[in-house]
Amino acid sequence: MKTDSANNFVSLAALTHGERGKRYWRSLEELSCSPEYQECLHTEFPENATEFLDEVSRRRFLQLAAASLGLAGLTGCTRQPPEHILPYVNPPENVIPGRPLFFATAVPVAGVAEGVLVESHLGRPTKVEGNPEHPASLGATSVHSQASVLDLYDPDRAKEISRLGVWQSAEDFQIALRESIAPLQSGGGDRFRILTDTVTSPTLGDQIQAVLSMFPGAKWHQYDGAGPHSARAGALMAFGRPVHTYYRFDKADVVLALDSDFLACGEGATRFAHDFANRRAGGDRSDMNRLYSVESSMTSTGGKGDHRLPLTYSEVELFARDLCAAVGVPGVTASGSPIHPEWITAISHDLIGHRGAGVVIPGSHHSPAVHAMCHAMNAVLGNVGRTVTHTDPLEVQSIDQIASLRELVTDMESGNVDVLLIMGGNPVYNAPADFDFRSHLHKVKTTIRVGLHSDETATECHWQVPETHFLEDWGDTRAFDGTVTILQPLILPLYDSTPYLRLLDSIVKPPGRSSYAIVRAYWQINAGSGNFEQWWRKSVHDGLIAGSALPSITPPLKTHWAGELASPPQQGIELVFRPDPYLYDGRYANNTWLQELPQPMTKLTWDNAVHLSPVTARQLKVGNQERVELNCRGRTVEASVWISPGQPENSATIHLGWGRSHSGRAGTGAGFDAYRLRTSDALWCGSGLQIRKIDKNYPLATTQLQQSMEGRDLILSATAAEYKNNPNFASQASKQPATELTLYPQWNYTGYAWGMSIDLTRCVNCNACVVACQAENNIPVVGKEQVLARRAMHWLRIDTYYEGDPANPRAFYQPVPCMQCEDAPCELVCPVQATNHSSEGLNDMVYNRCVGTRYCSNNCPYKVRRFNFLLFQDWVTEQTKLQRNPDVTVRSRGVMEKCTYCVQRIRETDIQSRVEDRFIRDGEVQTACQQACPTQAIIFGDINNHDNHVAKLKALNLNYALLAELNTRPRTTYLAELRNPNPELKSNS
Amino acid sequence: MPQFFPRTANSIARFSLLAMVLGIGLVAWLGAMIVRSPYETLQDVPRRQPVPFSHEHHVGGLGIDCRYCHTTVEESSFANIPPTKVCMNCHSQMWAVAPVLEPVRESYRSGKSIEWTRVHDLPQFVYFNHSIHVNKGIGCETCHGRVDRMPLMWQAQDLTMSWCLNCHRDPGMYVRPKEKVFAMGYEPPANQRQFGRELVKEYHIQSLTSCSTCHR
Amino acid sequence: MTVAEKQLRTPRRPEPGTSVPVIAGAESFGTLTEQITSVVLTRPTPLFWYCTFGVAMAALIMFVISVTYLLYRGVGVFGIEVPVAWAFAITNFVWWIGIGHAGTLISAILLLLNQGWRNSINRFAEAMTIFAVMCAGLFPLIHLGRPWIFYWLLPYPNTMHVQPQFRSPLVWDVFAVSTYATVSLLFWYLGMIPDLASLRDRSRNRLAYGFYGVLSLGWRGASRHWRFHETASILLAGLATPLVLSVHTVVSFDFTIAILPGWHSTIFPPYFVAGAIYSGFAMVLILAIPIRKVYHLENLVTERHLNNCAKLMLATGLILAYTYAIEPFTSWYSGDTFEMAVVHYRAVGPHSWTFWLTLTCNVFIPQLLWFRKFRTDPKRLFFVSFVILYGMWVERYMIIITSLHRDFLPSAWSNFIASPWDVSVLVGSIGLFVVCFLLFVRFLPMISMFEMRELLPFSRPGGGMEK
Amino acid sequence: MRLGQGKGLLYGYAAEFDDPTQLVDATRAVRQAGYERFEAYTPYPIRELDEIVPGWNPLAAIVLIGGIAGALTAWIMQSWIAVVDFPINVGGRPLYSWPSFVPITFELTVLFASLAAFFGALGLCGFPLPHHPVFNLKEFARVSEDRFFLCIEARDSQFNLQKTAQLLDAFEPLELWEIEKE
Repeated sequence: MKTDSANNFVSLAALTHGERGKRYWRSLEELSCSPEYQECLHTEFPENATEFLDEVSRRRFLQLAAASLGLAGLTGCTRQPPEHILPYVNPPENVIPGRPLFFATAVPVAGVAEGVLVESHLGRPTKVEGNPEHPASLGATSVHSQASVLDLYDPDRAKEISRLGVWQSAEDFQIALRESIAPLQSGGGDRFRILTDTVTSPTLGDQIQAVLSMFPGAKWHQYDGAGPHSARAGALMAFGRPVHTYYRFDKADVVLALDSDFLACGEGATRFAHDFANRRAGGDRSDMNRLYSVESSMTSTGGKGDHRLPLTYSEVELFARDLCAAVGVPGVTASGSPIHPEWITAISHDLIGHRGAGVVIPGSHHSPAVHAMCHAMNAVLGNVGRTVTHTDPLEVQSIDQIASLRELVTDMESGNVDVLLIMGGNPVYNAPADFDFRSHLHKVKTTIRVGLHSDETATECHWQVPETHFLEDWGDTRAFDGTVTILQPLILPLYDSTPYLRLLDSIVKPPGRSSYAIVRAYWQINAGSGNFEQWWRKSVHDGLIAGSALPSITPPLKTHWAGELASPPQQGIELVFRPDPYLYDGRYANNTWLQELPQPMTKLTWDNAVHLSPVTARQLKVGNQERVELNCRGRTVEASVWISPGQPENSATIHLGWGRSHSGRAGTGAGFDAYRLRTSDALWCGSGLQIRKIDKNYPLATTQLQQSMEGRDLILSATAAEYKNNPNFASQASKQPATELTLYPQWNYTGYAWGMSIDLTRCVNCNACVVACQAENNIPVVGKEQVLARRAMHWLRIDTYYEGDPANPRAFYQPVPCMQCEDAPCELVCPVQATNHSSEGLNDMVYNRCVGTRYCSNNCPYKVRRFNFLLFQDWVTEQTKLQRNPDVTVRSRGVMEKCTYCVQRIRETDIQSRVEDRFIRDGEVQTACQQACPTQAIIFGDINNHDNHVAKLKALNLNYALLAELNTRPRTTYLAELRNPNPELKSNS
Repeated sequence: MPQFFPRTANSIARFSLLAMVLGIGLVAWLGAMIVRSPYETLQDVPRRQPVPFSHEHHVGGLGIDCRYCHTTVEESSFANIPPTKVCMNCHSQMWAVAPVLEPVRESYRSGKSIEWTRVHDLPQFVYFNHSIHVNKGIGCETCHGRVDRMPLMWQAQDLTMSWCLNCHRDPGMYVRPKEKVFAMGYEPPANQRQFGRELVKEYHIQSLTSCSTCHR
Repeated sequence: MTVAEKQLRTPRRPEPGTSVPVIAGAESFGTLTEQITSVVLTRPTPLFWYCTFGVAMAALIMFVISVTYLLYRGVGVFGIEVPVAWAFAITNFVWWIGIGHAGTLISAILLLLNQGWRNSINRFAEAMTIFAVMCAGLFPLIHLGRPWIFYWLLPYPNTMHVQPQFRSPLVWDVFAVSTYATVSLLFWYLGMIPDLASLRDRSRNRLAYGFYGVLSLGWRGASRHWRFHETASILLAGLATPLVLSVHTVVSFDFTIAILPGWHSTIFPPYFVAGAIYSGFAMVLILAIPIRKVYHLENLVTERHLNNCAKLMLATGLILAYTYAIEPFTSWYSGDTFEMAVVHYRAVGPHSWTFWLTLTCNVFIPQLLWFRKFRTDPKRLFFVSFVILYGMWVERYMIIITSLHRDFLPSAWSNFIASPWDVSVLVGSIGLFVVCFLLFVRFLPMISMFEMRELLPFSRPGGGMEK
Repeated sequence: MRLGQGKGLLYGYAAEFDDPTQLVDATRAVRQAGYERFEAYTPYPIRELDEIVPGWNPLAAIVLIGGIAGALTAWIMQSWIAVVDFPINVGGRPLYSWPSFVPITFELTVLFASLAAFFGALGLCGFPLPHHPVFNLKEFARVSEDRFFLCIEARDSQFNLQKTAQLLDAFEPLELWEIEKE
C-alpha cells in the first residue's frame, strides 16, 4: 500500500531513520553499516578513481586511438571519407536492400527451445523477436533469446579446428577421427563414449542412435550442469517413470510456488509469465489469481507473490510435507514440528477451495521429495489434466545424468575409455567437484571436444572443434511442451565450424552430407504421410511443426514414498545453489549483454555473490562487498557478500555459472565459481556451510544503490479488496497540477500522439525488455568499472524497491524508460536544440547535434538519460559491427542518448503507411521492449485515437503518471499495481 | 626620447586597426564560403568509377527508365545499385567484348561485386528514404539533377541540411505529378505555387521538419 | 617653493572619520610616479616573483597536460556520472566567475560612489577580474562532451540551418560571460592608457618605449583627452555596474531554471551575487597583502584599504549567512518532500562534510572580522580571506553535488566520487591565473598613477585635493 | 627648444608649469585673450579646464545609440530564430516565449553600449596617434608625471611671436618653449 509523502521535518527525519509504521531503510550498505560504506561517506577520493582502465576499456585501447583519429572526422570542417557500394552480382530472391527480412527459428537453451523470428538485414541477423505462433513464445521472448544473437557474433568463439592448440584442417580432423575410432569398432566400441548436453533434438538423437548402432558397446552420456536432475528423480518417485510436467497458469486461480522462480527463469517461463499475467490483470481485474511463494532465496516470482514466506531449503521440504498432509495426500504425515501452521491452513484451504484451478509448482532445483509431493498434491487436488500437464520426457533419451556422468568418470579413471567425444556442455567446468572430471579426462587416449567456445573443457581436450551457432546451420529442437521447431540458418557459418549433425554423420556415412540434407532426411521419414515438400515449407516457414507437442499422459500416482519421508536435518548455514537467471549454468558467461544486465532483485552486474539475510550477515559481522571464504565440507571458495532482504536466515544462496577460467574477454574472471563447492550428493543444497570473513573489499557493481522508496509515491499499489472499495485510489494519489495553473498554454498535438502505458501488475521483473532495448538500439556495454562509476547505458531500467521488514520485504518492480514528457524539462535547458519535440509529441534526441553539456540529464527528474562519458561504443571488433541495427545511429563519445520510443520503427511504419496512403493501425508499431515483454506489461500506440489499446489503458482509473506533481506531463504512464492477498492470512500483506 | 615614432606611424596605426577589423570579417566570410563550396560538399564533382558508366548514354541516349536498374526505389529507403547481372542482361550481347566493360564481366565470372564509389553520400546519422519521396511526387531530377546529361555521375545539389529543409518547409514548390516523377527535364508550370498546393493536398503530403524525421 | 616640495612637506592627516590616510607618508607627483613605474622599468624583479612564477608555471603545465588527456580520452576522465553529471568543472566555473566580481565592484561601483580610496587597488583588482573570467570561461568548454563544436552555442549562419536554443541558461551564460569579459577588458585598458603613457615617457630603452608607446596610442594628457577619458570611464562604470550583477544572476540561473530540489530557488540570484563579491574581496586581499609587502607599497595600499575590504567581506558574508539560514526554512515551509530531503541529506548525507565545511569557512570563521585586529593585521586578514576563498569553492561544490546526487527517484541516487583529473584541472587553473597575474605585475602599472595623483595635496587648482 | 633657438617650422609655444593653479589661470587668460587653437596638457584630469578649453562631447549620445542598437539586435535575433527561422517545439513552450529572451537582450545592450563608449572615446581623441609635434619637445615627457603644459599653436589667427610669448611669460612658467613642427 502506498505511503503518503512526509510533509514536515519531524516525519522526514523519522522516515529516513526508520520509525514510521513500516520500517524503511536507506540502502543496505547503510543498514549493515559496513565500514566500506562508512568510508564512502567520509572519503571523497578513494583508490578506485572512476576513469582508471577497466577490463572493457583496457581492451579498448586501440579503439581510443581509433576514436581520437575519428574525432577529426566528427568535426565540422573535414569531409567524410569516400564510401563504396558493393551491389550483389546475382540478387537473391525477395531481398530488398533497406528492408529487413524475418525468418522463423528457435532458440534452444539447454535443449528446451523458444520459437522466434530473427530479423535479418542483407544477410546479417541483427535482432531476435518472438514467434507469435509458437506456444513457448506467443510473440514474446526470454532474456536468453534476445541475447542469443550476440553469442553468434561473440568475438571469442572457437574459430578453428586445433589439436593440442595447433591448427588442423577439417580433412585432417576427419582422418584423425576415423583412425581413432575405427580400431574400436572390433571390440564393439565399448571404449568409445559420447558425452552431450541434454539432447531434445529428434534428428540429433537419431544421429547419435545411428552411431551407437554402429558401435553397440559405445555409451552415450548426457550431463547438463543445471539440468532438471531432481525433477526427473521426483517424477520417478511419484510415478515410477520419468515424466515431464508443465503448467497452464491461464487456468490457475491459486498458485503455490515452492522455491520456484517460474515467472522469470527456467523452461517455459516466457509462456508461464504470459498466462499468469493474463489471469492476474485480465478483463476488469475482478478475478485476480493468487500467488503464494515459499522460497529459499529472494526471486522475482517471490517478489510478485501476494504472500511470500522465506524458508530455508530444508524447511521448504518440511513445509511441503505439512501441506501434503493438510490437503490430504494419502500416506503423508505432518512433520512433528509444523512451521507456520497458519500458512499451512490458509494455503491448503485456498488450494482445496479451488480444486482443479490451482497449481503447486516446485523449483526445478529443489529436492526430488518436494517434486514428488507437488505431483501428489496436484493429483489429489485434481489439478492434473487441467492446470498441470504430464507428458513423456522431452529428452530423446531421459537418463539419470549424474549417474551417467559418474559411470563415465569411473570408466575414465579405470582407463576403459579410448575415445571421448564431448559435444556441448562444459563438464570440466561444471561437473560435480567430487568427480574430479578434469584429471580423469586426461586418462582418455583421444578426447574430442565440439563446442562454441574454447572453454575449460576444450582446453583440456586433445581435439578442439568449433561448433556452429544455431543461427548458422540447420537443426531441430523441442519446446517446453514438446513442440518441434526446425532451426534454419540465417547466415553462413562465420568460422570453420562443424555442426554436430555433420560430425556424427561423417562417422556412420561417407562425409559430405549437409545438415540440411540430414534434417530433411530425418523428417522425410518421420513427417508422416502427405506432401512432404508442402509440410516442410510450412513447418520451416511457421517455425514449428504443427501438432508436434507431446501428448499429455496421466501416469498413476505412487505414494509408497509417503511413509519414508525423512525430515532433512539442518545444521549450520545451508548453502543453496541456483542456476544464474542470465548465465544459466555458465554457458552465457561471455555474453556481455547478459553480464551487464542487472540481476532481477539485486541489480548486480558483472559478478555473482553469496546472498545472506541481513540478520545472518550481522551475526557473521560481514557487510556488502566484503569477501568471505565459503567452506562446505572441506571445499573452499572465496566469494563476495551481498545482503539480500528476504533471504531466509541461516541460508546462503549462490548462483552457478560464474568464475569461468576460460570463457573469453567478458566472462573470464567475472564472479566466483560455485561449482567448486558443489558435489554430486549435494547438487542443489549443501548443509554445514562455514563462512569466514576475509579482510578484503571487493566492489560489486550494482545499478541501483537505493532500494527504498523513501516514502515517496513512486509506485501506487493496492489490494484487490481496497481497489474494490476505492477504484480511484490511483488518480486520488496523483498530484497532477491543474492545467490553468501553468504559465504557458498547452501545446496541442493533432495527428498521431505516441504514448505508452506500463502495467505494474503485469511486470514480473524478467528484464527481457532491457536486453531487447539494448539489441534494438545499438546500446553499448560499458564494463564493470564504468557501471561502478554509475555510467551504465541501458535506456530502460527496471527499478526494484523493497518495503517493510528487511527479513521479508515486499518488492515492487517499475520499468522506467524515457517518459517522453510533453513539457520536457530536458529540452528547455539544451543550448543547441539537440533535444526537442517532434510534431507527434516525441521527445527527440538528436545525437549529431549534441555537444554534451549534460544539462538535460541533470534536469531530467526520472534520470533516464545516458551519456557517452568515454568511447563506450566498440568501433574495432568486426563481429559486433555485424550485429548493429542499421536503422539506429551508432553513438560515439561525448553525446547524450536515451529511449526514443524506438522512433526508427515508428518512422518505418509511418512511411509504409503513407506510401499505401492509409493511417497506422493500432499495434502496428511495437517498441522493442513491448514486443519482448512476456506479460504485455508495456503497451504503446497513438493516444489520440481512443479506440487504441493504449488509449483505453490510459483511460483506466488505475492510470497514473510518475512524479505528476512536477507537471512534466509524461506520455509514459503507469497502471497502479494490484495484489490479491488472502484475507485469511494476515501476515505480510 | 623625443618623437620616437615617425609621422607615418599615425597612418600605419590607423590602417592596422582597420586591417584587423576587416581581416577578422574576411576570415569568417571565407570559412562560411568554404563549408558551402564544392570542396566541402563535393557538389558538381564527378566521381571516378571502376566502370565509366554514363547515365547520359543510358538514360539520355537509350531512354532506359530509372527503375530498370534502381529497382527498389519505390518500395525501400535504398534505391538499390543494380547487380552485375542487370548489366549483363544487355552487355552479354552488345559490347560483349568491349575492354571498358571488362570489370563487369570479371565481376560476373568471379562473383565478386563491382566496387562503385558512392556519389550521394549522406552522413551516417541521416536517414533518407527514397520510397516516400518518389511515391509523393518528388522527381528524381529534383535532387539528382539532369542525370540524363551526366556522362559520369555527380551530385547536383549540395545536400546540406538547409537544402533539405527548403523542400521540407514548402514541398509545394517542388512536387510534381506522380507520372512525371521519373521524367527528366520536367518543366514546372508557371503557377507551380498554386498547382503544387493542390498536389500537396491530393497526395496528402505533410511537411515534416521534426528532427526525428531524418535523425534517429 | 615648488609644488613638489610643498607636497613633500605637507604632513599626512587621516581623512575625517578614518584612522589611516589613503596615502600614508609624504609623496609628490614625482615620487609617486617613480615608485610605481620603477616596478616595471628600473627596479630588479624580486626573488619572490621568480619563485611564485616557477610554482605557478608548474601548475599551468599540469593544467595543459590534464586538458590534453581529457580531450584525448573524453570528459569521462572526470568523476562525473549520472545523476551527478556536473561536478568540479562547473564548481570551478562559478567560483572563478565569482572571484572576478570584486574587481568590477571596486573599479565601477566604487568609482560611481566616488570612493577615493579605491584608486590604489582598482587597477590590479580589474586585472584579477579579467584573469579570473578567463579561467572561468575555460571550464564550460573543456566540460563539453564534444568541445570541438562549442561554437554551436553561438548564433551564426550555418549550413544546418539550426541555431542555439535561447531558452537555455547555458546560452545566456555564453552571452553574459563573454560580454563581461569584453567590458572588463575595455574598462581596464581605457583606464591604463594614461599610465602607459607615463611608462612610455619614462622608459629608457627603445624596445620599452616602442611597446608602451604603441599601447598608449599616443596619449598626450591633453585636456580634451581627459574629457573623453573621464566621460567614457564614468559611462563604462555605469554600464559595468548592472552588468556585474547580471552576470552572476545568469550564472545562478543555470541552477534555478532547472527543476532540481536545492537548485530551483528564487533566492539564488542575490545569494550568488553576494557570494561572488564575498569571494572576490577575499581574492583581492590574498593578492594585495603579499604584493604591498614585496613591492613596499604599504604607503599606497594602507591599513585603510585592508580595513575597508574586510568590512565589505563581513557585510556580504552576513548576507550569505542569511541565505544559508533562509534556505532550509523555505524548503520546510514549502512542505515539498524533495526539497526537504535535499536539506536533510546536505546535513547528514554522504556529502554532509561539504555543508558543515561551508558553514565553518563562510559563516563562523569570518565573524573574526568583527575584531579590528583581524581587519587590519595583514597576516590575520590573509588567513581569513584564504579560508573564505576556500569556503566559497566548497559552497558551490555543495550546491551542485548534494542537489544532484539525491533527487527525485531514489533508484537513481548515487554517491559522487571525484577523480584525480578533477583536482589537477582545478589546481592547474589556479596556476594559469597566477601566471597571468604575475606577468601583469611585472609589465604593466599595477596601481593607477593618474588617479593617485588626484589624491595628493595641491593637485587641484587652488591647492586642494580629491576627496 | 628655448625661445629663439628653433630652426624648423614652428608648431607653437608651450609654457611649462609645475602648479595646476598657474596652469588654469594661464589657460583662462589665453582663452580670454581670444585664442582658439590652444591646449592644456596635464598629468591627471583637471575638471576646471573642461569649461575653458573649447570643444564638444557627444560621447553620451554615441553610447545611447550603441545601447539601443544592441537591444534591438538581441530581441529581433532571438524572436526571429525561435519563431520564423526554424520554429521548434521546445519542452511544450510557445515559440515566442519572450521572458526567456530578456537576459541576452540585456547583455547585448551592455556590450554594444560599452563598445560604443570605448571606441567612441578613442575616436574622439583621434587615437591612435603615436606621432605628434608636442613630442618633439624633450621636456614634454614630464607631462605624464608632474608638469603642466599650456601650448598655443602657431596657426592660431591671434598668434604673434612676441605678444603670445609675453602673454604666457606673464604667468611665470618654469620655462617657455617653442615647439617645432618637424
